Amino acid sequence: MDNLNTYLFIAAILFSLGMFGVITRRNAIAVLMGIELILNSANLNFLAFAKFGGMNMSGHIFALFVIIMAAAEAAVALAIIINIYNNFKSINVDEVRELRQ
Amino acid sequence: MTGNMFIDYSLLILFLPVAAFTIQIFIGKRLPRQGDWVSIGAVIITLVLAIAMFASMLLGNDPNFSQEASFTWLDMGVFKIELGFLVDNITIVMLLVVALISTMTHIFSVKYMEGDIRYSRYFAYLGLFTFSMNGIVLANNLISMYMFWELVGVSSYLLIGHWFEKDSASDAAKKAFLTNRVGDIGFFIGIMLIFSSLGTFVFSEIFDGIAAGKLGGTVLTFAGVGLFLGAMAKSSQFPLHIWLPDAMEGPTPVSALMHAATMVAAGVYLVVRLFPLFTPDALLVMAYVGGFTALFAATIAITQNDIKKVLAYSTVSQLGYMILSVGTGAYIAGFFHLVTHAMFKACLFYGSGSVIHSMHHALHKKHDTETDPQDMRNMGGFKNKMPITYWAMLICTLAISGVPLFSGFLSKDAILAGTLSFASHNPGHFLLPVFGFGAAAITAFYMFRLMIMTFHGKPKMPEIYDDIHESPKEMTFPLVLLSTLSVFIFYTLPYFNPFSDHGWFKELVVAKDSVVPGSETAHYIAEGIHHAHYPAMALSLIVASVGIFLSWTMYFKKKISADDWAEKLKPMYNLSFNKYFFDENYNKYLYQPLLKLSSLVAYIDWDLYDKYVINGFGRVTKLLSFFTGRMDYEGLDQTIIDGIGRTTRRAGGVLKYLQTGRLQSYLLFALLGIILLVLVQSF
Amino acid sequence: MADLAFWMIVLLTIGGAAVVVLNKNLVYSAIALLFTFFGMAGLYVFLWADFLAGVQVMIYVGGILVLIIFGVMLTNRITSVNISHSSVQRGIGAVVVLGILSILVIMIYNTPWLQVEAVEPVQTVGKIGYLLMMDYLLPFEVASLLLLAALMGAAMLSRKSN
Amino acid sequence: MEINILSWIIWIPLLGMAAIAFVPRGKTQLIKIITAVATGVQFLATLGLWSQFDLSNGGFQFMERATWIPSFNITYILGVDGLSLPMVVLTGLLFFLSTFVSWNINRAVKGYFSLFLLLNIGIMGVFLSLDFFLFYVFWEVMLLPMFFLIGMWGGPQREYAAIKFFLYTLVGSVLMLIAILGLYFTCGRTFDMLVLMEVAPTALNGVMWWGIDAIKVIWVLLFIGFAIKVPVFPFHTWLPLVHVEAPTAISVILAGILLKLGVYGMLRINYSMLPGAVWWFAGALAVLGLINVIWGAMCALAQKDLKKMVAYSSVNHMGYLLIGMSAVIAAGAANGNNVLAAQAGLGGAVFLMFNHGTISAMLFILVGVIYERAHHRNIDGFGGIAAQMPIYSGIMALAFFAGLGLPGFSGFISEAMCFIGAFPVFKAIVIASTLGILLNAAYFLRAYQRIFMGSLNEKYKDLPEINRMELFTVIPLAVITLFLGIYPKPFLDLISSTMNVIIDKVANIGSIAGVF
Amino acid sequence: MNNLQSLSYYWPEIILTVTILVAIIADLFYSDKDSGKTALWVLGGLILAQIAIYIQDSEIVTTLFMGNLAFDPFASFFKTLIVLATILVIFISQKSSELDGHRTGEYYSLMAIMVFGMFLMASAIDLIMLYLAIEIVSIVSFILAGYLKGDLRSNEAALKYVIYGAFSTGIMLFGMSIIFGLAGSTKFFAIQEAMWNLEGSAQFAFTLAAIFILAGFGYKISAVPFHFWTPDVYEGAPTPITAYLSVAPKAVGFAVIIRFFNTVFGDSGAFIDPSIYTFTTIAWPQLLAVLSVITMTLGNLVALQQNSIKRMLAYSSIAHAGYMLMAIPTLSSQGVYAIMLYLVMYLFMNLGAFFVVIYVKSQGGGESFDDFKGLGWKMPIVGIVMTVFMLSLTGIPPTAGFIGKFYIFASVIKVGPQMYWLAVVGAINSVISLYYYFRVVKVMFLEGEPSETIIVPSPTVLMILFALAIPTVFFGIYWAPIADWVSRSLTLFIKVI
Repeated sequence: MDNLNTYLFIAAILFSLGMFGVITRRNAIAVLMGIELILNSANLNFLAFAKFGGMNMSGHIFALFVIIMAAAEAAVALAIIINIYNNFKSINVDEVRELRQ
Repeated sequence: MTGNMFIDYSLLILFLPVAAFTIQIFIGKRLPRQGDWVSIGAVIITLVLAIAMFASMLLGNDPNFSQEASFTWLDMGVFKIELGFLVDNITIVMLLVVALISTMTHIFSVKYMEGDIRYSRYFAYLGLFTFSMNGIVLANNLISMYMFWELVGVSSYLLIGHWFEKDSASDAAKKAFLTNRVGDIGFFIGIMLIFSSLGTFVFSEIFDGIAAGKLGGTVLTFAGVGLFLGAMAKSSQFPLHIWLPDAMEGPTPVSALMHAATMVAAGVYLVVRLFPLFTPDALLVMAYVGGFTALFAATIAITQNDIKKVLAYSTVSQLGYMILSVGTGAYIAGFFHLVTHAMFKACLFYGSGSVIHSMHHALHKKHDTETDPQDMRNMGGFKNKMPITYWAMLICTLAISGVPLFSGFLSKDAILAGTLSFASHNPGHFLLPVFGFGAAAITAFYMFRLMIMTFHGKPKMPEIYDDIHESPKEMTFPLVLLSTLSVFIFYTLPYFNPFSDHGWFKELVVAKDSVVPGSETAHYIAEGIHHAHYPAMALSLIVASVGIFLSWTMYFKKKISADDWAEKLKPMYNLSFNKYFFDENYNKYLYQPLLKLSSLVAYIDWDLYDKYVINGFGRVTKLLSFFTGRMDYEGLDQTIIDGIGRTTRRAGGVLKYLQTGRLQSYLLFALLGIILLVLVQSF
Repeated sequence: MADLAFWMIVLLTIGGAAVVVLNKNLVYSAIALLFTFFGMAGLYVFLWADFLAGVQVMIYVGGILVLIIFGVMLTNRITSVNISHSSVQRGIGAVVVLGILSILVIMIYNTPWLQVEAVEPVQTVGKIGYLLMMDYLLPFEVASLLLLAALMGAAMLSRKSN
Repeated sequence: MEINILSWIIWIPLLGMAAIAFVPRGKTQLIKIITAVATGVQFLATLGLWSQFDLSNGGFQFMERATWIPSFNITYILGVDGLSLPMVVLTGLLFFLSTFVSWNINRAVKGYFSLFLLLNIGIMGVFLSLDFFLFYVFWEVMLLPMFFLIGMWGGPQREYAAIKFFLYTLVGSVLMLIAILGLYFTCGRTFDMLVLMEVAPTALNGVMWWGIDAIKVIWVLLFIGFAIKVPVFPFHTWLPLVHVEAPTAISVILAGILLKLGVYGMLRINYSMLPGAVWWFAGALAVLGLINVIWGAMCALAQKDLKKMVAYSSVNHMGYLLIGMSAVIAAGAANGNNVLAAQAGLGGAVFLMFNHGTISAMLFILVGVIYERAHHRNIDGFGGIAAQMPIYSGIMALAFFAGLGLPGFSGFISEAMCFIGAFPVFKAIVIASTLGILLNAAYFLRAYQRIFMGSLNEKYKDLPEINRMELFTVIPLAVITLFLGIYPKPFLDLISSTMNVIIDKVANIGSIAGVF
Repeated sequence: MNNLQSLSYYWPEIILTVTILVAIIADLFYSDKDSGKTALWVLGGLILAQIAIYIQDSEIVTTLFMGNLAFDPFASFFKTLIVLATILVIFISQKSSELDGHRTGEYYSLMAIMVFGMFLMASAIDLIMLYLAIEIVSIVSFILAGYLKGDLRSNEAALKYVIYGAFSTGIMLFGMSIIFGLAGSTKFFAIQEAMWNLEGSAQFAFTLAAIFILAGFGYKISAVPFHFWTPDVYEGAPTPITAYLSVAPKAVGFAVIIRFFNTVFGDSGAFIDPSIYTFTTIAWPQLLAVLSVITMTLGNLVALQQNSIKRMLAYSSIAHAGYMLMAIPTLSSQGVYAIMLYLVMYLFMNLGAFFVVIYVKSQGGGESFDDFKGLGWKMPIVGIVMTVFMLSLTGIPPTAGFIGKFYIFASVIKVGPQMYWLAVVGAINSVISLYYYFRVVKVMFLEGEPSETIIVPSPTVLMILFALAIPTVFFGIYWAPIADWVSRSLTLFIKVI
């Protein structure tokens, strides 16, 4: 249980699930959730490597900044999504198709 | 000026006509009388100069007389071309002939072309024609000969096409030029073959080179045949003879000039000039071509009704003689015939011109534009109306038929003797004399047919008969002069033997040995001719008599119906009448296919190659771009993608889900890209 | 016991994540995400990252998730009970994602990771604080600018008209 | 005495452009006069250059050097030799005359003449630059004005023609750019052509790229670049289209000079820098020449549009030129040091460059004259014009005869020299291509007959005769054609030293096995 | 250098930070109408920052803030480039009709923040720093792309951008975590050292990580297959922002690629031994070469299809990224040199092209090819200038674009025959690009008729036009100053002690 690969596998699965969400969900907010999963999986990696790499605190710092960044990004993304909703009355990604020739 | 009388005179002779040409082209129209006096004056001066040269040649009496002068035309270091003159006895005689005929033509044309809309231009072109021919005559090298050779072609093009409003005239002009170009190709290849081996264009150096063995064998034969191809086209030898009869579309004086002295003579002159370099094989080709042409053209002439066509084919036939004689080695005889033929053929053409002129006026008076003024079937009985023309033409007809006392007899006899001698040395080539004598008989026949149909019998068109008049003296003067010159005496002086060509000509114009190793010497050939002289004479007299007699009985006495015979020999008559369908076949098998091929090539080039291959690059790019655009922007078709996931779907939802351009497809692609990159990198 | 807890947490995390991406109802997804985030925090604890576990709960659960749920609510009429959000290209998506996953798994198996034995620190806050003030002072400061930008942007975008 | 005449020659038109920029749009006459003055002065300068030129020197004269981008070894080098001088003079002349050919342009005059002068700069620059980079820059500078001049003042399909021309030539020039860079890096990092001419022939010895001699690769890349301009057979289809669509003056420039740039490039670069590969490619060159001759002539024979026919005749004539160029290997030891043939061939090719410049310019001007009056160029749509326009038809006949290689006109000598030169090396090809002599005549005479002979087409019985301005543009060309046709020595003296330098280069490099 | 010492080398960024704060505060005092005046503050700050960069631009090469940033001429070069681009875009924005009716204070403030982020990107040598910098630039880009709140297309652009951006950086982040796992450090040089000692079996992980990271970088420079966002975002975003995105972030994107790949995979930017790249069995050069070929070909092919000039320019910017990528596999200083030079040239010509589009739109035209019909007759000056830009983008001498391409090709060909195919593909792509670039010229001049009235742009517009066009031509003729500048800047910080 407590070895590096376990965590890495968990992270990989989360990453893949996040990917899957991003690729398949039609709702922009759901896509955003997928992205959060991806970021979390990376964080898990960082922390796992930090622990098994001899308590390397750089990983912690990295994870910290990722979390900060994720918050900022989520804020902006949601602002955009809500703005879109106000304009399109839909936030299905594939229906936002003004830009098609 | 070089200080050498011959060269200086030659220069003047060469450039006076072209000066006249230049004046005529630019200001001719604005001069009084449209400037015809400029041209006439120029050629008369050349005639005087030519006579002067001729006189000094006679006085000098040197058979090996030769003068050369040249200048550097271009120089790139090693590659250097020098152009120059070669004046020897052949040149001088030929210059005189050209100057004489040219002068006569100019004079004759004054009346004949009176009132023509392009009168001054006509004279200009005559000047150009004379210039070009003089250039050929004077050339001492292949390059300038080739250049003037082509200029002759152009001049003929311009003159044949003088009445270009007529389609037939412009066609004929084009045909003449193009047919000549075919020959030019051969000529040029010949030049290249010689030059690539010997590095020179100058005749004397070429002869030296061949004598030294630098060039010989098959290559030389090919070179010779190439050069001869040029001569074939110019001298209208079979199968390149087709242009000449059509060239009758030009004004008749032009025909006279062309047939007697300039254009067609050039070919013969070329082979005479270059005789020493022809290999026996090349000569044999010449002999056969010439011989066959002589006979073949004669058979056509029999059935023609157009007076000028008859004369045209007769020219072809006579040229065949000349070539034949060169081929058999008796090239001086050929040259001799060239000179005599120039006189009487020019005269015959002037005569026919005179007749046509008169017919034309008569028809014009009756406002008859339907009737062909050149058709002999509309003539007859003109003897009384046009006595000078008649007598002049009669003399010339006798000359061409090879009747003793006239020049033609001497030259033709020499040729036939040469042929006979050649055949006796090479019995395998017995056909050559057969061609010769056969043609001689037929010549006599059709020439008398022409005379009788035109001048004897009853007028076929009595309504215009009264308006037929003798031509003005500008036109009769050349007739008289040239018919006079068709008498033997002018060629045998200082001797008076009408049966022997022994005279100044034979003494001054002598054959040179061939420089090709293994060829017979001039002396050997001359001996042969000498021996064959009397049998040939006898034979030729017989065949000429037979021809004349047949003609006499058929057309004058009408003992034998020509029509009956034509009926009886219908297929042959048709062949002859239609000139063996040469034009038709050339048109059908050469010209039209060429045009079709060119259309095809153009089609391939423009509508296939450019449209599909070249633009194809563009189109493929666009197509690619289209697909890339779709792939890139819209992702794989959603049906395919969705099809993998869900095979069934409610119909109503289909449209909704088929919407494309969604962001996630891009993301998917990016992921796929990553996978691909990983895979590529790992393996 | 610890094992059991660990695996429970793993199950919670991955199961939550699976629900997030697979569930048809957006609200359920959001709630599933909550479990995942909690699970992650748990895993962080197992990874001796106590401070980050706290941060995870605070920021992700307290901040981001709330934000997301707000988003869900704001962009759908509250009354519509079933806020469904269908998926697209699931088939090919699954294939691709499985491809990625297998590549990752292969990679993880085959790689000799850098491993150094270490003892569990009492707490990590001090170390992190030190690093933030020393080695990562600049990123720390820069992060403030990032947040400023996000703040401005979000405010600008959500402002009513101009 | 530093007057930098070459720079002046190149940049005089720039002064003209600057002057035009300040002229109000409406004053079209003034714009035209400025252009005429600029090109006239330039032409006089080229004549001055000629008068000062040392004939015995086969190298470069009037050299100018200035640093430009030292970090990449790019230098501003100009110079003129016996190969470029005739082309420079021809360029000066044709631009001067074309100004008058363009006199009736009245749409966006300012733009037209500005671009016209820009084109002039590009062309002069190519002929005079001795730095490869500079050469390439000038080479490309020509494209833009051509694009506009065709595209804005051309015929109905002008847009298509303009873009096609641009694309076609750009393909060539980008390949050329790669070759230039290849040379740069393999020959000691220099663009200086003089240095490259010294270094390149041997520097690439033994260098193999993907199992092919590097020299061949570079040679072919350069060749394609130039061949498109010439145009050599598979790359020729832009020419008819562009000619048909281009305004008269531009056709004149295009046929008169632009096509020669390709040949010039081959001689200046392919021959002088990579003489070894000439051996390898000469056979192919001759074959391409043959194809050009026959294909061009056949296509010309089938054309209905007079201008297109003339355009194809250019393809045809360029074939002779290529054949002449291939003769240069005759001078090598493998061919028995036949310097004679090499001189004939190369001299003929360069002479033909010039002659085709004058003759085709004449032809295009004359085609423009009739188009100006009848508003079409359909060969079958005329008939009997000679009666109506005797002077015009006379000059046209002259031009046609010059075009079909009639002795007495300069074209003949050069074509004959090409043939004579190549004959010892490529007998069969030369013999086959002499067929062109016939086809040449066939298409010219056919066109002449259809247009000028026969009975006068009633539609054109009021066709005005060629006017003085038009005569003024044609007569100098006709005089040159005639003069050089009668006495070519001055021209060949001009080029022979330089030709011998090139021949020596090729001859001394020894042979590489040929493609054929 | 420690944090305190570093401050003295940090003036440009400090000035920028101050500028940002001043701008934000100043904006508070402006009414909606005057909000645009914030631009003046930002401009002032940028100019000051540039002066600081110039003063600092010395031979000193060091690291700042405990090895987070590199201080080297290379970074200064890109900073200068960014400042230049930003100043130009600020001017361009003044003329954009799209921003009319929007409060633009934040617009300029955000732009300043983006500049700050890009400064950091250009000099970051720590993964954390780099990640943060990229995120700053990304987030600001998202906001700016969606700046036209009421405009559907702008909204959509922002949404697509944010999803794609987050996705790409997510992948990149995952890659970084793997690198961290392999190297145990976030510092480039430490990573490089670790990579040198990597076991063979770890190479797969390394490859994977590198590719994941490449996804993040590739997204910034819009290289295939991470380019999908480009057309939509470029088309939807306000045109000045499109212009900006196509120039500045792309430039720093290249800076990051160059620095990261040279430092981590190469000999840390010393360019001594290109073979170092191959210390793993990974065929990086070939991979990047193929990517560059696909990128430029795809960009060009799709650009052919477009009916909107703005969209065409978007795809063409993908193609240009492809051209520049060509030089990376050369693994040489020449390659980097060529890219840097190209970026300078590209800055002017691309901004110029976009500015013309903006100007035409503001004059009541549109962005499609049809809207440009006969433009050369109506506005000859604009038409001529646009022609210059198109020529330059095609790469025809004597324009700056040619010089850029010339150096790229030269660097590729210098490598030797194994790279010739790349040059040939690049060359053919240039030809393809001619077609669509000259379609613009064609519709401007070849279509339409001479018009009686001629519109001459206002002096400020003319000034901007010439400010962009004159360098485009001038640097095509005499680019020695640029070349010198680039070669002086071609010094990367090499090795930490």
